[in-house]
Amino acid sequence: MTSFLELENVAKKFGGLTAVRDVSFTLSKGEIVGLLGPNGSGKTTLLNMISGANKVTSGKISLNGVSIDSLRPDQIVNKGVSRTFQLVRILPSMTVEENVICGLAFRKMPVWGAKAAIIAREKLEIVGLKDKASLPGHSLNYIDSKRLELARALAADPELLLLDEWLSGLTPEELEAGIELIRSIETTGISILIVEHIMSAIRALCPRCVVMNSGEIIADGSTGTVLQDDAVSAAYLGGAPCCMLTISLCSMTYILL
Amino acid sequence: MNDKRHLLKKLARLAMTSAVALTFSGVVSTAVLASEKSVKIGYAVSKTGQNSAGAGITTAPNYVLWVEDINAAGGLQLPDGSRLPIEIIEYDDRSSSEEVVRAIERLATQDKVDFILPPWGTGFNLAIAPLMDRFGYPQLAVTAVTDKAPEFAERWKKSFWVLGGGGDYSESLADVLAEANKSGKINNKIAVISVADGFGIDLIKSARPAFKKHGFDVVYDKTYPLGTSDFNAMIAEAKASGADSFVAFSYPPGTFALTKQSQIASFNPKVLYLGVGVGFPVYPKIAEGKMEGVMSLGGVDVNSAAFTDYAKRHMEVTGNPPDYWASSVTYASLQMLQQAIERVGLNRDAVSKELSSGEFDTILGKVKLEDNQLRKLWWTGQWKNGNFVAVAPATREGAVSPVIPKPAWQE
Amino acid sequence: MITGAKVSVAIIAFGLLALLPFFLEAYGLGLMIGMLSYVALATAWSMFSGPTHYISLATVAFYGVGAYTVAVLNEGISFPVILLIAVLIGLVLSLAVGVATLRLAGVYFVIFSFGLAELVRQLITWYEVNVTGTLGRYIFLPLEPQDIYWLLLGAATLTLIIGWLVRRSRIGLALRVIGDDEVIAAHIGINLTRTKLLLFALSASLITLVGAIQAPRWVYIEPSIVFNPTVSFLTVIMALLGGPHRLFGPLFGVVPLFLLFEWLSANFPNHYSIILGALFIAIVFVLPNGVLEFLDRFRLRRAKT
Amino acid sequence: MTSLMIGLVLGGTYALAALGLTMQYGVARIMNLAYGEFVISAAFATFVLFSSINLNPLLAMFIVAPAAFSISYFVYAILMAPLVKRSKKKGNLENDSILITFGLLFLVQGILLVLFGADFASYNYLNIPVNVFGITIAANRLIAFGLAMILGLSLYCLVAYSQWGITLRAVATKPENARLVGINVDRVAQIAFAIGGMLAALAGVVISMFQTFTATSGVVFTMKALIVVIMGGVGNFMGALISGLILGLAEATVSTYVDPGLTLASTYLIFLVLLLWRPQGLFGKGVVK
Repeated sequence: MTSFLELENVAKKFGGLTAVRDVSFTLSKGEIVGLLGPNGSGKTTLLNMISGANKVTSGKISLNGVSIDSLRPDQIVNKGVSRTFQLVRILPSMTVEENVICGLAFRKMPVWGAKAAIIAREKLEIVGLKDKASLPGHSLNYIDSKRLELARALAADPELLLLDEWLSGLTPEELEAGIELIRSIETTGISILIVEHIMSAIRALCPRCVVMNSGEIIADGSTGTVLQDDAVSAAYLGGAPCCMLTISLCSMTYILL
Repeated sequence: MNDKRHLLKKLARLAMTSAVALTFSGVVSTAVLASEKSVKIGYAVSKTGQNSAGAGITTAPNYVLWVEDINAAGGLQLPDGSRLPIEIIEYDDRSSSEEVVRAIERLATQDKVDFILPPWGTGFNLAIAPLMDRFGYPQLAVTAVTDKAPEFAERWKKSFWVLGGGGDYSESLADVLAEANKSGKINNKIAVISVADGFGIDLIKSARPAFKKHGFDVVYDKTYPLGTSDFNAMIAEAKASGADSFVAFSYPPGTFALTKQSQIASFNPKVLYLGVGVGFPVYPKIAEGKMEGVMSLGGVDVNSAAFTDYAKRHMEVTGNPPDYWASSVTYASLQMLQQAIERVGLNRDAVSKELSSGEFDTILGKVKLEDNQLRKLWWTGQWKNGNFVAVAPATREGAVSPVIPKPAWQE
Repeated sequence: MITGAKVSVAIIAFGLLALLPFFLEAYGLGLMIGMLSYVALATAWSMFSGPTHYISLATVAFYGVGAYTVAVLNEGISFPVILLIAVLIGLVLSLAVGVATLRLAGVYFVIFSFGLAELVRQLITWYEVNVTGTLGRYIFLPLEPQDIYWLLLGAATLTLIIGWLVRRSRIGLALRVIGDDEVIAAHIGINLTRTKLLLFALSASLITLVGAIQAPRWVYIEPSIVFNPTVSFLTVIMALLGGPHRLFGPLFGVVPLFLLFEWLSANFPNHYSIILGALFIAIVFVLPNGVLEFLDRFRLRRAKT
Repeated sequence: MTSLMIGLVLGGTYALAALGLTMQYGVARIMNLAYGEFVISAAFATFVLFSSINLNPLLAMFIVAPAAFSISYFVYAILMAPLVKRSKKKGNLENDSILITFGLLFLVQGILLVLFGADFASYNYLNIPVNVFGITIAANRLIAFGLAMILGLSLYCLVAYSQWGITLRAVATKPENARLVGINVDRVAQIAFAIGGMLAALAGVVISMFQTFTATSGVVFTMKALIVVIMGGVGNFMGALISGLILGLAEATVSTYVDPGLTLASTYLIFLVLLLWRPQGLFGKGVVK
């Protein structure tokens, strides 16, 4: 099987600190994969390297057999990769619709003018924001912001979608709807890489998942198997309260970095 | 002390004027002085910005003094013997070319003043020259030193250039130095620095051939940017160059810094010639009274009663003494205007004609313009016994022979 | 959005302004010249600095280069050609500068741009003194004030039209995204450097043009005259006060401020600075963010309908 | 050797002039465009004290500095505090402070112009040669250099090692977080601004001893100070000290060995190159994109 996204021995150092070391994995066309691991394990850094926000220190990233590791984020978007952010990013001075139009206007095959407005409405309909199209971006609540971010990412017409904890922080009902939404996107043939903490969501969405710890991949396989792996439990799932503690500790180190 | 009282007076005046200004807004400037019959005279000078120091020393105080003198005498005299008071309209050009141009347009077409006095600075006088010409106003450009004066006087027939050109000053200096060299007082080496602006370049450009013509060897010749405040490196180089004469075509802040820094460095060339600022009243204080022998542009004939009287009145009216170079020339140019009006009336064309052909009795003595330029000027001066006296042209009456070598600073 | 009525209003306004020299006296014309030049400067400045929030103090660097080009070339070449050359020089200079500087952000860019203006001034001075041996240059071009007025009116109109086109174009949108969030901008496919560079160069070329048009008015030119940093400061203040995010925002800053400056220097030549300073402080307090906030509110209301 | 000494002494003056601004901009986050006017006001105050009651400028420092502290304290309370409050929502303190201090610049300059006119002010104090390693230097310039060193180093130590320094650094780097750990950020900023004003005044007193000044020469100091501050890294006293010295050395070297005409150009060139190489300044830690 030809791989769609391919990472070979990718590493990232920030000064003296190694955030990601020697990571290799592949993702096939149309596949949806979960990327797990405690905070600080290097997931977001990995996502940043795929999307071009961070440059790799060593190793190779290729998409459809073409190397993308030296490209700028905007060039990578034009290769068909788009993403959402861990901390939601909306263009506050623009309306909801304009936010999506921005996603359309700068992609590989840009859409502009009246046609863009129509497509923007379609994308907003997919995420359920059609009624709020003309509200200013900064007036949306948390879940709607997340939806808008997804709509904007979809507007770029991606082949690969990178979701960085897109489902976290939602109420159970919202989570349910969110999972449905991602599933519906997957059926359109877009490959998806999801960074997520919420196990139920990963189980529901991803047949396969990759687990990272301290910048390395410690497991890669079918979700059911991986989540029973001892190393994974030890690193990550060591009891719920403890897990919370780890997460908060890790978040702190992350912020300090 | 006088200084302090002056300050207090200014403070009180500030408080009062701002109060009045804020309550009555725009009407003040005209309403107070407006009368049925008056001669309207307008000018724009730099009250703020980079040119304000120069304008505030040489130009503005003389305008104030002149108006005060005339109004105290009952006004400007006309050919029929009647007198009209002067009404002044003044603007701040904020040291910007665009502003000065617009201010002149305003004075000519909006305020319709009878005469316009020139702004401060070579650049600004040139900027307004075409306008003055178009509107038919005579322009007595004082604080404009340019070698192109003959050309400009030709181009704009009503423009008058009364402070000479760079070449006049540098050639005069070269003559003074050549004389000293001939009598064995100084060697034939000169170190020279110049400020990188129109004035400094004008002077250095004409000085190089002039020095060469008299057989001088310019051993150090550098130009420094406007705004330089530290001259220690240049002084060290000049000192090491072996030249007996040190010439700096500098502007006041540079002149002052050079003075202080050469004192510290015990830099005692036999001839020390510095640029604008040596003739300023503040200079003796800067040199801590040790200015004896320092040379510069301009100079005055201290034995002239007209000048001493003028200096006294300048002190009384404006609170400061005049400078020893362009101040008295500025005042003299105003006297020329005044006498021209007295002879031919308020017709601007007639006044222009009179200015270019008539002879006038001023604080500089009797003067007559040649091709719209004042040539009877003092080109080189030197501090001697507490006065900045004229030393060249040496042939002119009132000239003092220069002290060379200059006494050392530490004495 | 853009209606026929608006276009005709704009054309009529332009026509009336173009006829103005036939009715105005020299002073009125001079006033309009000064005002138009700042309209063009502030609008051109806002074209780049408004959406990106990069406060540039390099205005006078380009303005001065424009004026200097005219001073150097004014003999023997026809004025329109000189203007074209000036714009090209401004373009090349701004591209070179932009490549180097646009990765700086915030106050670093502010100071850098100021330093740039001073550097250009110092280098030109040094070059003139040491290579050409002259410093002051004279411009004797047969241009009447009304010619300069019409040229400036053209430049201001051109700036507004370009500003309007940019706003409607993808580049305008890209700049707004950059101003809002550079990270998003990069991740939706905007080439940050190229976009900023393009607009910086466009804005700088227009500023150069304004400097070149105005130069013949001064007859005599030297670096300390044409590289007067006040021009940069005033441009920033006027644009910020009017609101650099809107096409006509700078206009609302320029007209009142320009008239205010004029009125102050005419009526209070000795207390100009004090009153100006006090007024300035008052404006910042009374009109928080200047006319800008008002315009933002206006836009919000329009967005709702 | 001569140019080295000349450069160091000159650089000391630059550093001295920049210390206050690094405090005001680095800690209080006020981009004070009227900074140079504070320097000049202090110079005029010293000038008046010296020429009217013949007060020794070194003693005048003890009057001028506290006065500058309290004036700056009130300026902050009246002009800046409302802006800081307002900007918490909008985050545009930088723009607002540029605008308002621009107004302040004109206001102060206007008052100085009315009080003292446009004339050059200058007096002489301690303009006596001192021999340092065989090179003569003016005593008043040595004082400037010494004061820059003492103030710069002690501020650096204070910020680096004292409790108060930690508070300052917290306010400077992360005002939001500093608030969370119970620091009264507004008050610290106000005091920092006032100290900055005091440092500006100290610079003004010393500089007035050897440099001619006018009511309008403040801008020059603001610009030099800004360059030094940015070069050294905002809020870093050691950085300000070192970059001041670098600029002084560069000017003296270029003036001696290259061409005096290029001294100012070299200043800006060094500044621009340094900014491109290290956008956060020589010693800045902030990450700039």
